[in-house]
Order: sequence, then structure tokens, then C-alpha cells
Amino acid sequence: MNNIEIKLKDLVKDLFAGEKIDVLIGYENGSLPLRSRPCFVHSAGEVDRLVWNSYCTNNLAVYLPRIFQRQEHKKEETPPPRVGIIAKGCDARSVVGLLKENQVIKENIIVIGMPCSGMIDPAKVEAALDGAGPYSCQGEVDGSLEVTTSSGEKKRLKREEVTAEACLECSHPLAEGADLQIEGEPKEACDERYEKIREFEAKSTEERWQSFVKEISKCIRCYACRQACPNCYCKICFVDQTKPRWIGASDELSNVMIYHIGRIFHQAGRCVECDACVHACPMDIDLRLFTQKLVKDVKELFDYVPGLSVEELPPLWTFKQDDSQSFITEP
Amino acid sequence: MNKTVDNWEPKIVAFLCNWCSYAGADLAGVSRLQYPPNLRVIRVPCSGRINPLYIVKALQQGVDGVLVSGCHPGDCHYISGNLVARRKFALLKNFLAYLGIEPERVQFSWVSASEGSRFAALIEKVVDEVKELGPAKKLVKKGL
Amino acid sequence: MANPYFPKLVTIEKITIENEARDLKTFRLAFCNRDDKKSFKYECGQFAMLSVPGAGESPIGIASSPLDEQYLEFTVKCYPTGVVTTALHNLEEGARIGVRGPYGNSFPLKELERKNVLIVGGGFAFTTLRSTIRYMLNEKSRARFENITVIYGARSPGELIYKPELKEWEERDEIEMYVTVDRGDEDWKGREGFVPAVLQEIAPSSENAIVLVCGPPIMLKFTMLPLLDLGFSPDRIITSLERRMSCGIGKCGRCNIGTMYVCKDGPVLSYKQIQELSEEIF
Amino acid sequence: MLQGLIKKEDLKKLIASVKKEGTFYGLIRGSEGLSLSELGPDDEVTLDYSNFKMPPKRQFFPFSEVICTYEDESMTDLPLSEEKAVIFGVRPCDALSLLYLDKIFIDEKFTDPYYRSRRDNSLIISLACREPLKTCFCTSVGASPAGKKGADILAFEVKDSLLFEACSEKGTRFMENYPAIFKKPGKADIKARDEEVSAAEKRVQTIDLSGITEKLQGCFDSPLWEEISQRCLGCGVCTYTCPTCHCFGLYDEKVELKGRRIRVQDSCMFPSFTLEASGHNPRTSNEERMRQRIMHKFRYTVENFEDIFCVGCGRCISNCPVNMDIRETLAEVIK
Repeated sequence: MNNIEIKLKDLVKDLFAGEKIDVLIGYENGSLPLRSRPCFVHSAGEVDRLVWNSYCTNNLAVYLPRIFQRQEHKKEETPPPRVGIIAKGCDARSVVGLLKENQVIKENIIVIGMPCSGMIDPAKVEAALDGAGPYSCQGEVDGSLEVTTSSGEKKRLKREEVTAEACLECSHPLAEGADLQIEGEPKEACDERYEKIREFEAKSTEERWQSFVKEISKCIRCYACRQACPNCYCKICFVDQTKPRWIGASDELSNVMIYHIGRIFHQAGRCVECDACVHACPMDIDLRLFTQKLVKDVKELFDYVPGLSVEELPPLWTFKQDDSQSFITEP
Repeated sequence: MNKTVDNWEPKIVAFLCNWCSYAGADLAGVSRLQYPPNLRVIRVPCSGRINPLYIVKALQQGVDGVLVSGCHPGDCHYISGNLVARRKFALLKNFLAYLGIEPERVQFSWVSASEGSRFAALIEKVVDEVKELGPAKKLVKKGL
Repeated sequence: MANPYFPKLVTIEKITIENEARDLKTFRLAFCNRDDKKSFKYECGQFAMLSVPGAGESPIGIASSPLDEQYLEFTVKCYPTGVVTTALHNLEEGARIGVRGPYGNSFPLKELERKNVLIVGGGFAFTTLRSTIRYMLNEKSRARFENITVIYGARSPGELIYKPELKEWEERDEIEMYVTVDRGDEDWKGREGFVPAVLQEIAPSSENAIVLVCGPPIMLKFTMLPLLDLGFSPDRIITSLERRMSCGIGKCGRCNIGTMYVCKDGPVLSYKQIQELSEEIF
Repeated sequence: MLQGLIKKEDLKKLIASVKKEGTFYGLIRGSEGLSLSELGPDDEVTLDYSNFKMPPKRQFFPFSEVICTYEDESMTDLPLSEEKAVIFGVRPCDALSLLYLDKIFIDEKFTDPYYRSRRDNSLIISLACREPLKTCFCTSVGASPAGKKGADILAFEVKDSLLFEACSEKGTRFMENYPAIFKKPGKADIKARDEEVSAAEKRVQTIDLSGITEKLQGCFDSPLWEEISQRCLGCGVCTYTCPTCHCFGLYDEKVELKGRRIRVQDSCMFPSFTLEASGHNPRTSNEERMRQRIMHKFRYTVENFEDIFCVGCGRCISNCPVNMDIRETLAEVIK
């Protein structure tokens, strides 16, 4: 057990002992190699389930609106729970977004910031193993990950090569503004970003369209990207509306494209680049290529970075007199 | 691109705000200014009323171009509707172009109630540009 | 291979607006093809899929009686979020739509023979009950049933459906009618009160009797206890369920409750069967 | 039982011969990973895989399928597919899933003609498993790495050859059609196959599912469902990648006056699945939907069809964004 994990458990035990929280959202060991998964801890006795390692990819903030909405389904009235949540830099920024949009009760949450050193992307590992999931994992040795394939072959993968894209490009590894902080050494913030976006922008219109078609053609409309996103808390998503019915139900390409355009555009000024959608996608669609474009534009056009301040107005709720209007058609 | 298609005329949906651009279009008509007849006008209360999905949905239904026009900045009937919309439009314009949809397919402009001739010139320009592109194929729902 | 999803073409012959809110209409349909008419044999309590091209399909209970040989009737409520119901309501007489069915089981009319029949209905869930009443009152079949008692309630006088028929039935001797509204208006001279309360007040005898009860879930919930109190055993309380459906033929999985599919094993179920289901129904 | 040996490199000959009458589907590894695709004689057939992402139900029950079209006020139903197809490389667990789907789509009273015609026109050659995945549990639910159920022919990899074994009349007829391609296998080949099979079988992890249906009967109102479903995000990955999930919806899509009615796969994990036009929804919570999915597969289908509608392929486990593991869920129920 690593040092951070011990500190975390002690802290959470204290929170339960002091009756500060009713439930803690954290990570536990998953049932597959390289997977830690969200878990809900309800008492000090269960705290030992918690883990902190390089596989905690899920954005836990997605559960916050639900945990408060859940109450509404219950028959007897109970007060909203007090929730502790373990947060990497990205999770904490999502929490800020949810607070800003009044989706969670501020007084009822305690954010525990983790010193995140970047997570491993199981999809990258799978790709490195020719498409098959690893059969077991022996852990990290000297900056490399040791795994065994289902045919029994042992392989070493460089940590950097299998680190999630979002983590490599992470600008805020530390959960700044968290209520409690677990000390440790987070990964360094990355300033060199959007290289892939710039590359894509430089391509011809036709090339870009072909890439968009190629990515979206993979979609099976399972809505995992939507469900995994902390920002997608709408009670009725536009794709499920019947009047008007924005898009048809079939997997005809234009339907699927409009779903993705609608969803991604709805994240403008809100997306924290956590890649929860990317990791959730079973078909490995490169959603980051599209979500990040909006993040970049919002930064460049409106000088706004989501998830850093609860008070600052979101960019699309406001305006400046001198906002760029170079896109306006002049006859 | 498919530049010369026999007898093809583009279909363009124009979302015009009630207070300025729609009145501007009206003025162009009343003043008997000539402009191409390719528009299908949808009057909206304010350019701030435009949901990006209106634009995308119009493209899916097979229009060759979309034009959104509202009051000039500072002239909005609702004070700031067009200014808030301007941010949304800037992002949308960039985003659709980024995905590979020709930028000329989706255009935004400001036309006031007194600018009949600006309206006519704007339509002339938009129709010309869309004609140059040829019929829309991207994002269009597959034929039945 | 016959395509079970393919609807038969019908023409809307007549549209009757049933209520004040104008969101309940009865559609009288006629098959465009003679063979289709012949093959569409239905019983009281069954439903069919109505389809409006471009909008989709909806399962709707059949409101006419199998003895109404000239036509087929459905009463449809238009919901603000209902795609098909809205499309249907926007149509005019003469329009063509599709019908697929009939589907599901029916009210156990055989078992009702030589018995007293109590019918309890609320709101517009009265449609398949109306089918049953029409059937029982028909001169060809009336002799097979003993006393027929009907308790029917709606929110307000304007929301009562099949008004001309209600009036006609009230004037007949072979059926006992109790029509009630939750709240009356100045012109309302009839009964006021919720269906369960009226039921308790009238207290029809459960001897040699079976009850058919249809209504919104909340009404059903509060009607069961008084019925049991009156001595109706759960197997003699017959009701009809509603679920979202797509296929109507037990494949699409939407209406699945336990091992049952409402579309083919229902929609008509006894209260006894409902109690045996694990999922809460109302 | 007819057996025949074919050199791996001779698969191309087989594909070329099949192509004369129909389509040959097999696995190829392209830029987008492994997928079941139409093959030509020049394509390199992939044999070294554990399983592929989308289950073979997609061949028979595509995500969306037009069932009729209309114009003005007339409707036309669509002609059935007459494409003859050979599907090679399906794993035995997935082959078994097709028998379950048959029970849904083909019955005495109503048969789905689109599904049926594709099934009738296809021949399934499954390929026995050698490298079960961490997520596989087929032997616990009635399937096995060399199971024959649902296959017309079962193929085994034996060194540089494939050993074909006919498991149905259709399969026998197919093999008899190509006498030049298949050779008689030797004793050593059979022995090698048997060793492979038992090794693979041993490698599949097992879970104890005895009495699962009875247990499920008793735990409808158990607090367990809330506990398990807390983590679930409510997406459709598990149902869409499941080889036996078959729920669907019928929708209309319209452009101007023309339109089509489409059968589209749907998922019981979505709230809209049971949402009625009135706004009433009998299953509003994640918890109820999760319970429905598990109950449907492990209890209702057992009572209706005497089969657990799960073949242990593990797709719902490996693809789940939050690592919901159906094996653990079932273990909780049994506990």
C-alpha cells in the first residue's frame, strides 16, 4: 500500500468518525487488471476498500448530481446526504462546474484533493497488446508497466506510452481549491497543448471531414460518452426529446453526427478535458479531437478556462462589447 | 467541388430576427430591391433565440446553406441578446468548419431595419458563395 | 413470409371530439382492403397498433364492439410529448393511417356469462370497457349476462367521454348506470365524488359477480381495497394494463414485466395475477 | 460426423469458392481493430484473436433496419435479404447466442422475417477458443471453448491447419460441396485438437451459478439492487455489445413526404425505454433498470425458454466504463 493511500484512508476514517460525511465516493480495486473503479463507502468500516493508484481514470464528479437527484426517487423524505469525494485535478474542476451550475449542494460536499501523477489508459495498453486486454498486471517497475497477455506472454510497456492523453496534457493535476488536500507530488502541469488540434486545423476541409466521418462511423449510440460526463446531467437529453424530435433513432450517419455535435457543443466553456467520454467509449472514438477544439477556442476567444472558479461567469452566459466578430459576413 | 450542376438552385434557410433583419428584408422587398429568390425565411424573436441545433438540423434536412442575421451589436431589442449569441455563433462557426463543413454553408450577419440594400447585397453574396460550393452533401440525411 | 410489422391501410371515416379539453378524439376507421377487414377479428379488451406514417406507432385499445361490423373505433388522447398521438390528432377525416393487430388477450366474456357484471371505469381508460358494454348490450348477446352495473367517473363533466351513449344507456332498463365527476359545474346535476367513494356508496353485491375495472393507476390503486371489501376475490377483479410497446407481438421487450409480456400475455389481467407479479404495478 | 482438414493458407481457396454463391464473412484486423467483414480471396484472415468487439447478432439483427417505406399515403414492405452468407470465425459462445435469439425472433405465431431470412441464408463456422480472456466465463453458463451449439461447422486450429467438423446437416452439406479442399485428418491431428480443447477449457474462469434463477425469484425487493446499481452510469454498452440482448423499438424517419419505418435496437438501461407518452414511467431508477436486465437474462428467460440468456462472452465486463462485472453481481445475488 502506498503512502498516499494510507493518508487517504486515515483522512476518510476521520471524516466518518467526526460524522462529517454520510458517503464517500472513491476508488476500489476493479475486477480486471489495470482497472480501479468508482465505489461508494458508507462507513469507517468500509474505508479499507479504498485504493489510490495509476488506474483511477473515472471522473467521480459524474455521481454528484445523481446522488442528490436520487433522493427524489425515494418514497420517504430524507435530508440530502453529505458527500465526500476523492478528486484528481480534473474531478475537482468538474465539481466547480457543477457548483457553478447549481447541480450540487455546496454545504453538503467535501472535496478531497489528490496529488495526481497521471493515469494509465487501458485502451493504450490494449492497443499495445494487439487489441486484447491484459490477463494480469504485475505492477510498475522502473517507469514501466509489466503485464501478461492471455497467451501467457510477458510484456513491458513504458509508463509514458500508456499514460492517458488527458493526463499527458493535463494543465491542473492538483485539485486546487479542494476542501482537504492529500499531500504528495503531483505530476507537472503541461503547458504545451493543442498540438493535435493545430495539426488537425491545418488539414484541408475535405481531410477533416473524412476524419470526422471515420470517427463517428464507429459510434454505436450507446451514449456512454454522455453518461460518463459530469456535465451531462440534463434530465432529458436533446436526443431523447420527442417534441421536437431532433434526430432519428437509427444509426444513419447524420443522426449520429448531430448527436455528437450537439453533445460536444453543449460542453463549450464547460469541458474540463478529463476525457471521461473518451475512456467510456467502447468503440475508441477519438472524441478528444473534437472536445478539445472547443476548449481551445473558448480559451483563445474569451480567455476562459472552465472549472477554476465558482464565481466567474461561464463564457456563454455573458459577453464583452469587443468580442471578436471577424466571422460575421459583410456583404 | 461540384461547381456546375444544371439548373440547380441552392436552398438557403435564413433565420432573421424579428426586430431588425426581418424588417430589413421587408424593406428590401418594399423598396423593390432585386435579390436572389433562394431564401426560406424563418422569423425568430432575436438572434439570441437561435439554438445551434436549428442550424445543424436544417443542414441535415438538406438545405444548402444557413444564414442567421440579427440586429447590429448595441441595437438588440432585448439589449444584449445578439451579444450573447455572438459568442455562441463564433464557436459554432469555427466548430462546424473544423469538422469539415464548408464555412460558407453557415453564415452569420447583422442587418438593421433600415438596411434594405445591405440585406439584398448580403443575400446576393451568400447565394453566390453557396452556389460556388454546389449542393450540400455533408451532414445531409441519406436519401430514402 | 408475412411481415408482422406491416400495417394494414385504413381510412379515417369520422372523427368525434369527446371532451371539452379537445384532447380526446374517437377515430372511426374503415379498412381500405376488403380482405384486411375480414381478417381483423377482435374481441373486447384487445388493442391494436395505430400508425401514422412519419410519426410512428402507438398501442391503443379498441373502443368499438366486435359486433359493430361496419367500423372500427379507437379513442385516443393527445399528449404534449406524444409523437403519434399528436400526429393522429392533427389528421382530418379522409386521411389514411395504418392499423396492425388485433393484439393481446381479451376480457373473459365467456366467464361473465350468467353472472352479474360490474364495470368500473375512470377517465379515458373507459374505451375497452365501452367496447365491452356495447357488446353485452347488443340484442344478440344481452341475454347471456345477468345484471350489468356501470360506475364511470371523470374529472369534470366536460371530460366524460361517449356522452350521447352514456345518456342512452342511462335511459335503458337493462343496465344500471352511475356516472360521477370529481367536481361538477353549475350545469351538472349528477353525482359528484371519486370513483372509489361512489363504489363504496353504491356497494354493489359481489354475489355471482365479476368486476372489470380500468382507469389511471392512482384510481386502480384506491379501487382495489373497496372491491375486496365488497367481497370480490382477486381472481374476480379484472383489469387492463398499459405499458410502452413497440412491436405488440412479444419481441421488443418494452412491456416485459416478469415472465410476462403485456402485449401478448395481457393487457387483461386479474388482480390475482397482478399481485403475483413482483414489480409494483399501481 | 464429417471431419476435414484444411491448410490455413488454403482458406483462400475456400473463400474463392464460396464467393461464387455468396458472401464470406471473417475477421480482419484493419486500422480500426478487429471486425467481422466481408472477405475476398486476397484478404488475410485473422485467426489470432480472443474475440471481437461487436457480437455476431449484428449480422442478423442490425442496429437499425428498414422494415417498410412509405410515400404519400401508401406503404411498401421491404424485400428480404437473399444474400447467402458464410460467417467464419464466430466464437462458440457467440454461436450459442444465435440459438437464443432464434427463440425470440422465430416463433410459431410471429416471426421476424428479416432476422429469419438472414438466419436461413447463413452458415456459421465457429472457431474453437484457444486463449480465453480474463473476462470469459462461458463454461459457467452452458457454453464452452469448443461448444457446438449454434454452429453448422466447428473449426479448430491444429498447427498450420484448420480441422473442420460438421455439427449440422447444413454444415455437412457444405463440406461435401468442396471435397477437393478438405483432407481427412490423421489421428495426431485429432489428438492435438483434444489437447488444445481441454487446455482452453481449463483456462476459463468459472463462477458458481447453481440456483441463480431460484435466488432471483426471492430477491426482487432486495436492497442489493440499489447497492449494485450505484456505480452504473446508465449507458447502453452492456446491452449493445451483448450477443443475446435483443430489445428494440420501431421508429419512423421522414424526409419531406417520404419515410421509412425502422426497427432500431434499444436498451432496457435507458429511462426512455419504458417511458410512456403520458409521462408515466414504470421504471424510473437505475436500480430498477439494472434489476430488469439481470432478471430478464437469468430468470425470466429461464422460466419462458429454459435458457439463461447469457453465453459468458464477457463483453459487458470488458467494455463497461465503470467495470461493472456481471459475475460479481450474480455472486452477490447468490450470496
